[in-house]
Amino acid sequence: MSIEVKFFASLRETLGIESTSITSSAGLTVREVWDSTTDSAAYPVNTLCAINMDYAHQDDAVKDGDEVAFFPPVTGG
Amino acid sequence: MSIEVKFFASLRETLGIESTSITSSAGLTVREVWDSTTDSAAYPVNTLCAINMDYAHQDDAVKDGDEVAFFPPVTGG
Amino acid sequence: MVMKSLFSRRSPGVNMPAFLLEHTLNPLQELEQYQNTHLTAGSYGATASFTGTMRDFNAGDNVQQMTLEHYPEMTQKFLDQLCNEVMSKWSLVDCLIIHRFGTMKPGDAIVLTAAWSAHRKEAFSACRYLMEELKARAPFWKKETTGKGQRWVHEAGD
Amino acid sequence: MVMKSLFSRRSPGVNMPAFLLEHTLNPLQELEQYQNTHLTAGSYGATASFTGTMRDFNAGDNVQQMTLEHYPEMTQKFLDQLCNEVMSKWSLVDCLIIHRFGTMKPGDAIVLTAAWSAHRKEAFSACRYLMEELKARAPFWKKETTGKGQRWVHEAGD
Repeated sequence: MSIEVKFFASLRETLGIESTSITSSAGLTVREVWDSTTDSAAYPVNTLCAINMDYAHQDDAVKDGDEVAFFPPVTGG
Repeated sequence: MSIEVKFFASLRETLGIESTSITSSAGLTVREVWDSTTDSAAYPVNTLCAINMDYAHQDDAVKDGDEVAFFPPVTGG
Repeated sequence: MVMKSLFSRRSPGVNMPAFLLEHTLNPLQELEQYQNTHLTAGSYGATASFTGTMRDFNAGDNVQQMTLEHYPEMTQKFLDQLCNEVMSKWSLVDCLIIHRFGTMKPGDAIVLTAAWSAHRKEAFSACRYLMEELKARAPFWKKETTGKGQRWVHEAGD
Repeated sequence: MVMKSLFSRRSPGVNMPAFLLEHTLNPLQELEQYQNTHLTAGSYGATASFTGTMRDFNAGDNVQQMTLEHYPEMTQKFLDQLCNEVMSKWSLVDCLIIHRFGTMKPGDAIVLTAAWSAHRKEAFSACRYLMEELKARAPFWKKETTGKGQRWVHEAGD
């Protein structure tokens, strides 16, 4: 399966990745997507994640074609 | 002493008095001002009163030169 | 401009920002005008405002017109004290009340309240408190004209 | 007019009244414009609105500039869902969110929220809820430029 992965704000800068994609023959969780795309970098406390533009949890399963995103706590408004 | 007395809204219409003044040689309470100016008309429940543009109570004492006002519950905003 | 004359009545530090207005109230224009002339950009982070507008329907009847009676000196004094109260109760940069009186039609703005502060909590709380106090205690009385004639409104609305 | 193009993007009944905006936000003008084009005078009695403005001071430092990053598709989806949520949670005539992104200066408006209803309670509550949810959950990230350089803001402000 093929997964689109995006990083935002300080995570994007720290990791030096804005977006990437991965393919995998096995099922993956969100956290496994992180590990695959960041070379298993430490997962900062408070990191938020989304699947297809909805908030998700680290251990949620990802499907083929999903877009997964990682970002720090939000600071809008 | 001389007291200026005003009535507002439905009270003004019911009593047919907009403003009047009374003189008295004795000390008066707000309620006694009402009685003097309305020929002792019934004092409607919920009637509000003010002395010199501040909310007051029926049994508050009135001084020479005060302005006393009576009005129904407020409905602004 | 109506608003320039309205706000020029305020001497800074003397009068409170509470205005009684007989002619048409354009709440957002007056809010912007007040903000441009009395507030410093960058000095506040939060602006909460509320506009009360005359509806064309009340208590089951179409309302064609409304007259808002007030007690001019007491009403002004009440609004001034209310501004003083919110300015001391919350940490605000400024606040504003503009209230109509006289005759108005459905769709006309009746009242504007606003509060400016560094953070949103104070602005929201103060703006709402202004309205709650106005509704509960400000000396105004509404008389509506419906198809059935004129009637005094007996209870402060929600 | 900027605002006409902004609001014309909304197809009634299809899109929710939530707008992301890269250029300057004139909150009160946009609020008035939206109200004039989407609301019917006399149909609502209460309008509550809130504007969040960039301050020139944060966390002990003068702030010269701020860049607001967002996740365009998710941010729009979040705002749309938030409008849906408040419209179903309270009895409202309408609501509005306009949120900036990109680079802004002190004094610039960042966000506008508004709610229209028959009575003030619903308008105040919904307007405040929109802001609380935006602050807590909307995908935006602030990066400030101060005299000391650039820094990410790590916590949602008050």
